[in-house]
Amino acid sequence: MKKFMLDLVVKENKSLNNQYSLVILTSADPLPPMLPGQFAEVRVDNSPNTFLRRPISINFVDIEKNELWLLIQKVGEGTRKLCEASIGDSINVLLPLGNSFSFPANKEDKVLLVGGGVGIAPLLFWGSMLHANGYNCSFLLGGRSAENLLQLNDFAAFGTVYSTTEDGSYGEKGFVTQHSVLESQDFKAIYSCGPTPMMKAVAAYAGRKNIFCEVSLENTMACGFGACLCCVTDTTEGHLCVCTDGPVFNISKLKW
Amino acid sequence: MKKFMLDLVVKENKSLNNQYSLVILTSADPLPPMLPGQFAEVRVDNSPNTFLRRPISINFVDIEKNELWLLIQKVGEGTRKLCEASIGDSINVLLPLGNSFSFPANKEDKVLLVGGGVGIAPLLFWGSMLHANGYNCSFLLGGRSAENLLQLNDFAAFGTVYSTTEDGSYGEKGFVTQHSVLESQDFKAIYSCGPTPMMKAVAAYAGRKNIFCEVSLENTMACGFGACLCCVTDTTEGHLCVCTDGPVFNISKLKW
Amino acid sequence: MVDLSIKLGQMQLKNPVMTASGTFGYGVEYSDFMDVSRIGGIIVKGTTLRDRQGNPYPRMAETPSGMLNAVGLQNKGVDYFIKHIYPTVKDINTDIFVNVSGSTVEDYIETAERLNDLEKIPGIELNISCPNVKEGGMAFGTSCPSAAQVVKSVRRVYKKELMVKLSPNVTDISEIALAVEAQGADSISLINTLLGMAIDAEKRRPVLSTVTGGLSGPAVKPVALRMVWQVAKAVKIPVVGMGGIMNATDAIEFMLAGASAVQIGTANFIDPTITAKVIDGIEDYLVCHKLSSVRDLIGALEV
Amino acid sequence: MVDLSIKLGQMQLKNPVMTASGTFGYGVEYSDFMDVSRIGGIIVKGTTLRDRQGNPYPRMAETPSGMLNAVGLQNKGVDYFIKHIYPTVKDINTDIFVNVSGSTVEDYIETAERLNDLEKIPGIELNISCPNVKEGGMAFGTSCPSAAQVVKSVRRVYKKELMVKLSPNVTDISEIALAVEAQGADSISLINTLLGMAIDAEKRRPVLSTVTGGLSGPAVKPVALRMVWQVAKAVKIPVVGMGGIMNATDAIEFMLAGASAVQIGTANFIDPTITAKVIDGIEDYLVCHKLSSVRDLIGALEV
Ligand SMILES: Cc1cc2nc3c(=O)[nH]c(=O)nc-3n(C[C@H](O)[C@H](O)[C@H](O)COP(=O)(O)OP(=O)(O)OC[C@H]3O[C@@H](n4cnc5c(N)ncnc54)[C@H](O)[C@@H]3O)c2cc1C
Ligand SMILES: Cc1cc2nc3c(=O)[nH]c(=O)nc-3n(C[C@H](O)[C@H](O)[C@H](O)COP(=O)(O)OP(=O)(O)OC[C@H]3O[C@@H](n4cnc5c(N)ncnc54)[C@H](O)[C@@H]3O)c2cc1C
Ligand SMILES: Cc1cc2nc3c(=O)[nH]c(=O)nc-3n(C[C@H](O)[C@H](O)[C@H](O)COP(=O)(O)O)c2cc1C
Ligand SMILES: Cc1cc2nc3c(=O)[nH]c(=O)nc-3n(C[C@H](O)[C@H](O)[C@H](O)COP(=O)(O)O)c2cc1C
Ligand code: FES
Ligand code: FES
Repeated sequence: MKKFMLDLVVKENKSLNNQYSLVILTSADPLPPMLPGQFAEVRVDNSPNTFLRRPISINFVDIEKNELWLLIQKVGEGTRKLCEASIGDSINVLLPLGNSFSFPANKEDKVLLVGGGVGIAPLLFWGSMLHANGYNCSFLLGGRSAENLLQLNDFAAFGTVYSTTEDGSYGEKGFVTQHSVLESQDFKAIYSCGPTPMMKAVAAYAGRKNIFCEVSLENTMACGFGACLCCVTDTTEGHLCVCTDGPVFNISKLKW
Repeated sequence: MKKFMLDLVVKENKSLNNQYSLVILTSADPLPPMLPGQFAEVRVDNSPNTFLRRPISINFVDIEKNELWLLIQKVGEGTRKLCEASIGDSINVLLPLGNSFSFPANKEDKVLLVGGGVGIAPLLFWGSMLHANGYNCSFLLGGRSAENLLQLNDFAAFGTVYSTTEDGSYGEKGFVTQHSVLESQDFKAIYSCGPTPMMKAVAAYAGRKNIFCEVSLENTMACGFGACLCCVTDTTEGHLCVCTDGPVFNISKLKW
Repeated sequence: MVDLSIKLGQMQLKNPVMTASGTFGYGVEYSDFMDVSRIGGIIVKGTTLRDRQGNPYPRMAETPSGMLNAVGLQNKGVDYFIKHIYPTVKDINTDIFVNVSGSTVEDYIETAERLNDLEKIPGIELNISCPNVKEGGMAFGTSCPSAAQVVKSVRRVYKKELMVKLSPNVTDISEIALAVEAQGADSISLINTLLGMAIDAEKRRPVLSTVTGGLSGPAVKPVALRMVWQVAKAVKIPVVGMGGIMNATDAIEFMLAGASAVQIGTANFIDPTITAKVIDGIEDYLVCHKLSSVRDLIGALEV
Repeated sequence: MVDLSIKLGQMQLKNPVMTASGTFGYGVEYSDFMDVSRIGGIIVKGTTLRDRQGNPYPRMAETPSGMLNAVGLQNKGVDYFIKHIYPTVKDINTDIFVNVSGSTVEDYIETAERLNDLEKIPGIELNISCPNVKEGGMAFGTSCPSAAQVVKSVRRVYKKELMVKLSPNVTDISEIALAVEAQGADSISLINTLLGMAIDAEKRRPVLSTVTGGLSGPAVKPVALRMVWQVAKAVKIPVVGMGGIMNATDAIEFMLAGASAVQIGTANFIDPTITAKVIDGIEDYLVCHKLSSVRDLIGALEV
């Protein structure tokens, strides 16, 4: 897919709580085609300690409204600045970057999308596309506590939402891999994005049950489009770049 | 004088024209004592290419209103950011730094303050103090064209204002040192701040006429308070720091 | 119209703006963003005799105004390059150099030899300065005898433009430059990355898998500029300057210091169209300063 | 309560945060802003046998995340220090070190000798690494024999804590560190500034009167951290780390890399109270990580 460098405009910036914001970008021109699982490299201006761009997943694309959603967690200066963006600000992005999730083998397959924390970001877009294509999908979203469960209503539009919190403040108490739905239902494909320990647990579960499973990895990135070779992950095919060969990997390829 | 590091608050920010802004700072506490000729070292936040603080003259202090005025010309990223400050922003400053102008020998002496471009900044405060102390002072302000003549009304409150522009768009045409008032009146003390060539011309004039003359120098500064020895100027006493031994120097000390 | 072309040994480049090895892939990675044939010259990723997996993850750390990398010359080897990559890059309408690395002198010789016959590869850049590999690499570039030895051996077998890339991690870089010039290098490029380190204070661990890595970006620009100035004063062959160039002004500074051309590295990650902007910016500068040729800038610093 | 004290040779400092020579004047310049006696140790401005005017203006250039300086050891000479400055600084309730520079070995010896008897000066920092003077200075610090010679000669006459400050402008810094240790240095501090250069592209002239100058600030931190790590692995005497420390996390990184103490330089210009903040920040870190002594951080990097 052709990649672009674009100056997008902040249309809305919704603070979800003190940790997360949803930044909605738009443009005078139609946004380029993007796929679920892909990400953008975002330049953070006026941020002295943010030398490199920051990779941020495509959270959702609203083609009708010509909107690109970014769901951002404040972890450092770069993400904090992005969460402080004002309506009308111009934000420079490279996009769409990386590969995307692959559709399940059969339309009838029950599909589960498992997200943790801000890792749910790409799953909303993927869920919307699975739903639009007639797949039967459910979401299993986990977080430390209720405030880390995000966009529950948005997800609900595309399938059933299950959730866990470590402190039990919402949904079932525990980790996503302990949720009862994993026992009660028979999923044929699992897609996951979130903290690495969570994805490893999901991958272990899927591996055990022999379920098709893709995970979306993070890595430290300098470029985001395959030029620097800084973002490798070890795979059965050797070192592959998370930014071009991923971020989405089938777990069978990973040395987990 | 005791120096302070303070977080001041932007009370007003008046764009004088596309090159200059007047930034008025205040504080919940009374501002510390400051003298004309002194300056502040201003930290510029959110400015990736502004590693060091920026020296900015004390343009005016309004004790009643607890206001500190900074007159700023946009020449690079740091000054541009300062000119873009929003009301309510916090700006960290070190102040008051440097020495100050010295009073003329006699109350009856006619005094002239000669400024060029943004170099008029410290002269407003000095003019106000001379006026308050009963001195008879005049101002001779120069600039490339009318838009470089600033705060004319403010100056007028403290004495007669003469001016020159290089293109003749306001006042007499030419350089400050060509202004007719220098011939028609007999000044006993001259204070000058502005571009170095202008100050050198003023100093030459004063030297020729044997008039008491102080100039306020610029220099590249790293600290602003005598710790780094980066800001020296060559004087009859050897290398002196502009930030502590100056910025105000009697021309008899300079090797001009 | 101003003349942007410059000479590099026997070659003529259409403009002095090249891309630095390891930061521009094989050029094609950037073709969505810009017309890469505008670039004066592309130095492709460091290439070795045999394929290398490079270093383990993590390989990158952001630092103040710069970054550390510890890629470790990951590449598929020179034969793979010739068979599978060369056919796709050879049609880019600019001069393409291969950056050659090795663990032994024999590696360098053999790799260079195999590149001799590639019609559209007018030269190689001999990397005797990579800080991210255990053997060879930087070691060759940090002493005069070993630098001289590699260059001498490769010069014997390699017929085209031989650019030698120096390491900044030395006491006296002009000494190395002179040694390399004496052995027949056609031009000298510098600087490669400065050896640096990053630590995660919370985890009390190095950030990079290799503990140390190579520092690049604007943080190193003052050091790079100084070294280019020193080397350009010392040698007669053309110098290609790099290290932290982010815009046309930076590039011009390197040329004033004595560089005949420049390479842009890390800046490509932040703005993948930066090379085009730098070329335009140099042109604007020449027009504004009423200079007819970019060659008028080379070493034009008034000291 | 956590224990912040550290040992430096025969000395004990109340905390590991010192100020770097040439950036903290004589301490008194900062007393309006903070209680300077909180600092672990103050290294005063570079002092030479005779008074020096330093280099002409301009002496400073801002660079990405750093600055270049070319002060050139402006100072009034050791006798003036003893007569006029020492009496005012000796009552600061912290350990004060004099940074000693020279153009010849004899200069170093004589300056050190005169400082021997100052009761409230427990040690000197031998600066064999100043890049901003024409003779001596850095030259001593860039070869093992000359570094060894200065240290040996000064060690013979100077009885108290002898800290030797190394230049980063070398191929192999641990080699120099070992040479200096062998001659009886009590501790080693590093890094001094990296030699760099800045150019004004519009004027086509160097920014600094001396063309090149010394680079400091966060830009150099990755290089400094790497060198501290290398030196701490090589020598047995304590290492004092510096280069670009801007906050407590940076300071902790240097200690994890092997430094027993740190010095803060350029950061003082941006925040004249930074040393106090770094001391507090280290204390918070220790509390948060349940460590009872700051000495637990020294070399605690898990590689
Ligand atoms: C493909 C991809 C997609 C991503 N999508 C999103 C998203 O949709 N929303 C979102 O909020 N974040 C996302 N991230 C993570 C995001 O890129 C980082 O949080 C961001 O770069 C941190 O920048 P900062 O300046 O705020 O923090 P920094 O100051 O750079 O770092 C703060 C802390 O975060 C850690 N950190 C920095 N970068 C990463 C990283 N890439 N992975 C893990 N930890 C890191 C640092 O080690 C440090 O401890 C994604 C990352 C990748 C690789
Ligand atoms: C004692 C003193 C008082 C000052 N008072 C004022 C004031 O009241 N109002 C005001 O607008 N400015 C004042 N200045 C000048 C002001 O400090 C500089 O304009 C500012 O530092 C530039 O910062 P910048 O980031 O905008 O530009 P930069 O990007 O740092 O520089 C832009 C251009 O300006 C030049 N420049 C930078 N610093 C200086 C300097 N100190 N002198 C001359 N040229 C410089 C650079 O060489 C460059 O060409 C004063 C300077 C001093 C030393
Ligand atoms: C990610 C990365 C990979 C690099 N790989 C190589 C390489 O393979 N061969 C080489 O000679 N230099 C390599 N370099 C060094 C650059 O070519 C260049 O010398 C250095 O980055 C300084 O320039 P810059 O500051 O513009 O990036 C690499 C640099 C980076 C950042
Ligand atoms: C303005 C300035 C003056 C300096 N003068 C000296 C000096 O006289 N003697 C010395 O050993 N180091 C001197 N240095 C080097 C510092 O002590 C320190 O080694 C260096 O700046 C790196 O630390 P930093 O990045 O924290 O500043 C000076 C540095 C600066 C910025
Ligand atoms: S981030 Fe550069 S190759 Fe992946
Ligand atoms: S600016 Fe540091 S001494 Fe004047």
